[in-house]
Amino acid sequence: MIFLALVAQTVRISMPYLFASAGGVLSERSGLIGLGLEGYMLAGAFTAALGSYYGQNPWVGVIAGVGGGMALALLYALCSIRYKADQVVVGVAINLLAVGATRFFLRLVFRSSSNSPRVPGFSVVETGTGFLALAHNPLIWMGALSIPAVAWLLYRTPFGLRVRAVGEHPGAALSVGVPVPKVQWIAVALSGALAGLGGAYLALDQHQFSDQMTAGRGFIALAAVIFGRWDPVRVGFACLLFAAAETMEIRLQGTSQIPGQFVQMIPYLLTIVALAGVVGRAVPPAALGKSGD
Amino acid sequence: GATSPTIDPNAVNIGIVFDVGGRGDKSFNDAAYLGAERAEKELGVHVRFIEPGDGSDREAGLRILAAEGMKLVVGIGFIFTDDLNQLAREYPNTDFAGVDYSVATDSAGNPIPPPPNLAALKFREEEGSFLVGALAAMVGHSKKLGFIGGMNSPLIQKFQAGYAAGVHYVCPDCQVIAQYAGVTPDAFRNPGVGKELALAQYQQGVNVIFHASGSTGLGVFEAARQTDRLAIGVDADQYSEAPGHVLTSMVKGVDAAVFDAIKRVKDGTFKGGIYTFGLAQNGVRYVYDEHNRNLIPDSVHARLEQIRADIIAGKIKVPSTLGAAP
Amino acid sequence: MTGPAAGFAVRLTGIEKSFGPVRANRGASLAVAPGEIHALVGENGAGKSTLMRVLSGMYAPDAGTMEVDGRDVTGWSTAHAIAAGVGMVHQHFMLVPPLTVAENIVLGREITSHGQLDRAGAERAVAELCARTGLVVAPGRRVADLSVGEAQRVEILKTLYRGAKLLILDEPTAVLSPPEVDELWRVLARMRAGGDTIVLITHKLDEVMEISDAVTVMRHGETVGRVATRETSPAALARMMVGREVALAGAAPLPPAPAHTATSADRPALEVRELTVADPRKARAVDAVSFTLAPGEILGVAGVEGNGQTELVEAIAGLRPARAGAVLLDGRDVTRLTVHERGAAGLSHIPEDRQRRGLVLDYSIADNLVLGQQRLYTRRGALDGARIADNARRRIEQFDIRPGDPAAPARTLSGGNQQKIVVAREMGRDFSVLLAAQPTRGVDVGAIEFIHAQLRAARGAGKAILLVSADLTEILALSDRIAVMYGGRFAAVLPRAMATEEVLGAYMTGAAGQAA
Amino acid sequence: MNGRLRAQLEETILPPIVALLIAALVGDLLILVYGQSPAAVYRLLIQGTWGNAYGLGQVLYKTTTLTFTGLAVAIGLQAGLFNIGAESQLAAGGFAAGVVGAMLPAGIPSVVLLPLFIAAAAIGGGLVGGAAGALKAKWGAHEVITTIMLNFVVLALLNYLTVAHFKVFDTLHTADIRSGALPRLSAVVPAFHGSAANVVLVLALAAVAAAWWYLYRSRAGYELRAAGLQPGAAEYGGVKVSRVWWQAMLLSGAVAGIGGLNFVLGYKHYYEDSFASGMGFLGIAVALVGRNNPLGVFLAALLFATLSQGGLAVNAVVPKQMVEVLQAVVIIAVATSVPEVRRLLRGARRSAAT
Ligand SMILES: Nc1ncnc2c1ncn2[C@@H]1O[C@H](COP(=O)(O)OP(=O)(O)OP(=O)(O)O)[C@@H](O)[C@H]1O
Ligand SMILES: Nc1ncnc2c1ncn2[C@@H]1O[C@H](COP(=O)(O)OP(=O)(O)OP(=O)(O)O)[C@@H](O)[C@H]1O
Ligand SMILES: [Mg+2]
Ligand SMILES: [Mg+2]
Repeated sequence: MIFLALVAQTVRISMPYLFASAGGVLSERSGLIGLGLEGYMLAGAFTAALGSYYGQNPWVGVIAGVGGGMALALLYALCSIRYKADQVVVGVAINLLAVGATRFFLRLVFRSSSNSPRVPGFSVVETGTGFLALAHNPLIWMGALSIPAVAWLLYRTPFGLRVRAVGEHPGAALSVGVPVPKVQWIAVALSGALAGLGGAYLALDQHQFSDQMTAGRGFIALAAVIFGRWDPVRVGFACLLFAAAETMEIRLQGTSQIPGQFVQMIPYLLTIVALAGVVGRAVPPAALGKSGD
Repeated sequence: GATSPTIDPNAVNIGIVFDVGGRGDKSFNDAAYLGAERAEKELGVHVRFIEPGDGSDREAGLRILAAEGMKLVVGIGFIFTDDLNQLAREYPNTDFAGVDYSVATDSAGNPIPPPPNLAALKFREEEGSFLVGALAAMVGHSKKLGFIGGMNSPLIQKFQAGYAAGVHYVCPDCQVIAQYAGVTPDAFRNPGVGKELALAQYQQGVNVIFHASGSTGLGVFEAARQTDRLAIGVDADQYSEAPGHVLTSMVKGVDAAVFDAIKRVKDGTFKGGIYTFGLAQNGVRYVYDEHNRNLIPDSVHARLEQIRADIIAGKIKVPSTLGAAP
Repeated sequence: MTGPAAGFAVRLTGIEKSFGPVRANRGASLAVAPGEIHALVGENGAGKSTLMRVLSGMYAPDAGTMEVDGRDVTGWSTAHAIAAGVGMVHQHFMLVPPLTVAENIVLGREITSHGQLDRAGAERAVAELCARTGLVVAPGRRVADLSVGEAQRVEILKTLYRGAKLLILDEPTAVLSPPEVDELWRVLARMRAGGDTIVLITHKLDEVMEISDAVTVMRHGETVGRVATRETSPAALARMMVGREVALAGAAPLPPAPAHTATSADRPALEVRELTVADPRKARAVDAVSFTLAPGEILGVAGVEGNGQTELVEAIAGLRPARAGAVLLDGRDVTRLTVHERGAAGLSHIPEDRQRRGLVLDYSIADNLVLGQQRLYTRRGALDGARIADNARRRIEQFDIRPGDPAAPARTLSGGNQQKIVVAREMGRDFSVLLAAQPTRGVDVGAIEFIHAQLRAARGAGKAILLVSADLTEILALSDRIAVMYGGRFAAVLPRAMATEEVLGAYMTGAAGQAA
Repeated sequence: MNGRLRAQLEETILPPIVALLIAALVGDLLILVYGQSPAAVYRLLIQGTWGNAYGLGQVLYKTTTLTFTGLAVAIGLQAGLFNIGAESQLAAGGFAAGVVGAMLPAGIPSVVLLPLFIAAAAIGGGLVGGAAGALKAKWGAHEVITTIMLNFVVLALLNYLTVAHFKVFDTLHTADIRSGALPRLSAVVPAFHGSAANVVLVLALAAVAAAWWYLYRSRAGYELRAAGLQPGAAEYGGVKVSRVWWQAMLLSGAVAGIGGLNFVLGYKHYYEDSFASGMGFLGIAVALVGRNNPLGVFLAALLFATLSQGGLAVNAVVPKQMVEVLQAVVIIAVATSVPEVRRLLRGARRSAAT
């Protein structure tokens, strides 16, 4: 019973990570740094709440979340692919933009600096371990599938082969007629869509948007991408590992003698230790970050 | 200072600077906003709001308002304490009020009074928390009670201390699971974590959770809905966040206090000093109305009223720090 | 260039192409007859690669017209070029290292079934292609694991897979061993026999004479001439390329070594004992190699790339840890010393990869001219700008580095001039032993002549030189003794007099594989 | 030569102007969406910042912190390391200075104590940055992840230390610093009265000069930049790249840490939990817009400080969120227009030449 509840909690916590890092893998394998995942997710959360509010239907929210994440990702693509701006700079800016813009429109649309009104979501009432509620949330299924889907896309489709080639050696891809920018545009747009779904999950699970509700989850997702060495399956496990550490943190905090602050460090310390001891030197896609001049 | 197009020199102008979270947080800041809004309507005053960003913006916000010639400048949150103190000395002709202003003490432990033009509006959150703690223990049908705080800080620990004392008063062998969402101000706006903390507590057999965590608490209500359990709101009556699942709310009369301060300024009766709002002043209270009456048996309500009277009479000592709680 | 248009497979006229301020092609022309092997030669930076990239659709020309098979194709894309049967093998390989051979070959023209990649199908198709053309590589291997020769085969297979009838090869032989070069010539000859057309860029004029039917010479972005191969000579071509007489490598015999028997007897300048080096995949890249090098001696190390030469040189330089063995400089054990300490002890090093190792491309010429010696140009923690500028002025003049602006970033220089910076720096310092790895790779004849003269002069001044080169002509022209590296060991160490291309080639491929 | 100088000048000056124009345009749109007059809002923004001494003082105060965090990020980037941890390094530096200050008796002159405070802040921030650097140098742990994770860990630790050990009753700050606190700028220029600007600004300017000298004139800087641009070449040049990594992170953290003095020693005279909130992340933006050049960092810090203070000034008319959007737009516009304007300029020059 307890164990099942822990698993259910881990699965729930892992959702935004899975969505966003699946997107991160795609973007980074095509050579574009996924620094903006946090921003895509936040934008997706906001538009999802907006869509669900006006559509009075969570599915409208899901579609709007995809749109919101993708819109920001396309801006990133425009700057870094079309205009060859420094990816790190634009990525940082995308995150600031997402925070500012969601707040601005939150004020404009809902006259609040912190929350949207309650919007329709997918949740059901359940008093057991939480599995029933999981199974009834279609976004959970989509999140669980996002990693296998990206793995399939990368390793089993012509598009995936092109993504991998473009991220390693764009010149080589170009020389055989692969439209490099187009491949990158698509990969980035998909990454925005996936991260947007992660945001939609957060907003619809809470039945509302609140200011900066992603709270750094996009960065954790990026950490998972690096941790999993850009391989979708390993990245998926990294997400689950982070989520499990957070579950442990939640269960230990307040029930043990250790000050809460130290318990709250666990997931982060674990990441550092694992990174230093287990993963070692990670070799990114060779052309990662090099779309500029 | 700069003059803004919204200043009307003939009106009574009031300035308010919000805490982190700003307007629309459905608790603390909104309560202040409510009081100000009422004052605009009923007293015809003009109110201007500023939502500050980083640390130095708090003082800057107060200063911009003071320099613009506001009659009264209000800072919402204990974090404004030093800034208010400073400005009240610099602008002796402007009135100031600080919600949750924390009064310093001298080496002998006596409170140092604030400047004469500064009203410290303090609330005995621990008293209200004590009551909702007792209520939670009486209707919880479980030896485990939950508390979820936002950022770990002395103010929030005050809620926790009162709550735990209330629980233990009616149920000495009950256990309070107290958790915090984080260690930075972001912990007041992370409903995702609030929900997971609450779900974990409910799953461990907790039936009632009291939150003092700003927007993070919205996640707690969401968890209460999803698992069909109870949660207790904070600062304002949060019934509408999860109808049927809000046992009660520990209401802080921030709106009344702010309204009152504005009214005194308008009437010319404003005086500085320490104003403490406890159960006795009805400055903190628990909600008991048509929405939640069915959740609280009459006997429980009667006992609660008794405890309330005992606290007011001084028969029950309510701790305001964690060290004092068992 | 006045022949009938219909008679040419390729006709480029008045091609202009600039990169920022650099005009790489200024009205360049090229006419190639169908079914011929056409050589394109010229100094570094003459614009050969650029012209061919324009032809293959990678760059759009700023001006000029392009015709292929009589059709106007000005400014087409790589996709169009490929569709029309134009394929290019680039100077720097255009392969994706982590992908397999088959994946690299089908990239952009994938074989699918039900929308999915058909891996087995792709490998089958590649295997068939290998069998048909005689260019054999295992389709399932990762390109990162291939030798340079194999990688080149993959490059050619890539173009053939796309049905190339016009094959452009940019310096294909720079990194190949003689047997591999012979194999390449056979493949090209077979293609020519089958009616295909080939354009070949090379700096090796003997190759031009051996394989081509016609030659186009470029200089400073312009075409200076087109001649039939049988009507010209290497000397004539070299003259056209640089506009003056050139001493070709191997033309001047090496003078006898200055009194080197006397000094080498008591103390070698460099001694390597049982040196073993691990490569990143934990294999033994260098396997217990021992040799000595006397002052005033050049020891040439020949070998196909990837047989441990890189690791050997870097271990001696201190850039890689030795797993076992010792390195002695002038009798002093330096095995545990840092790169900097070895430099101070008299070791100088021209690295094989100037773009990655030898230069900080974004630093100015002046700053690059002190790289590795920055401590000598420091006063109380600060760099001594005046002395650095002075050093730059002298080196730029002495080695004729162009452009001569010390503040210009190294990145903006042509490959040959970048190499001159490295050579100027390493030969301008105080040293007793020089490690010269591929000192003239991809460098044009004029610059080769210059660098070779420098090496000879250093030898004459009693310096010891370890010369690692994939270019046998160079090895044969400069070395007193020649070692052949194969599989991490010295397969043979021969005196110059006993070494011929045939003998060395046999050792290089392991055919005469007796460990020394 | 002269032409190249002119070209360089054009390429440096034009892109930021284009970027600011783009940002202003976006700002107009947002203001109009909010139903206000752009001209009035911009007037208010300028008035509230450069238009009066108090506003200018506030701008200078914010510039000071941002200069330090911006320099910290820039030093890391010059060594090829992306330090996302300036936030917690700043906090740790401030904390160290605050705790040291709280323990000092009254009456010791500032001149004596300043080096002590600088050292404490530098050690506080340097420990955090150096930890990330060491993790990278020793085990190859990617600094982007470790600095993000260390942010969480260090802020939690500081929160624990403050709440459990060092706080003054009922607050989230440490006890007042009784000696060594630095004067406000209003002590010299009375017009600055009330603004938080203080003498640490001078320290920031000194740091800009020192960083410039270090990066572009010292041997250590030559080696650090080489390691950042091309690690292989640096190694070849006798530089121990892994040592440069941890040293650069140590230095980066120390610089961020010293930034903590602006709040702790110059403004409030105590350490307050979460005073650093947001300043580290904005430091990334400052470094990037300043293109990692110390002088550029200072100018970018001025720009972002102006926007930040301006946001407060226009808060009554439009939400301050508008300014947050503008900050992001400025970064994007600068990042995008630099390469693009340069390309356009070169194209124009070439067609003029032929
Ligand atoms: N992508 C590029 N960007 C900028 N300049 C370039 C680029 N490609 C080539 N150039 C410049 O154009 C000129 C011609 O270069 P190109 O590579 O065509 O010469 P090349 O004849 O192939 O020389 P090499 O014999 O060294 O291969 C050189 O000055 C080179 O620096
Ligand atoms: N930003 C730039 N500005 C000017 N020239 C550049 C720039 N980037 C690259 N180049 C030049 O482009 C060339 C790349 O072309 P290519 O690959 O044909 O090399 P190359 O000139 O032939 O040199 P090598 O003979 O050493 O291979 C480099 O040699 C370099 O001089
Ligand atoms: Mg070339
Ligand atoms: Mg070349």
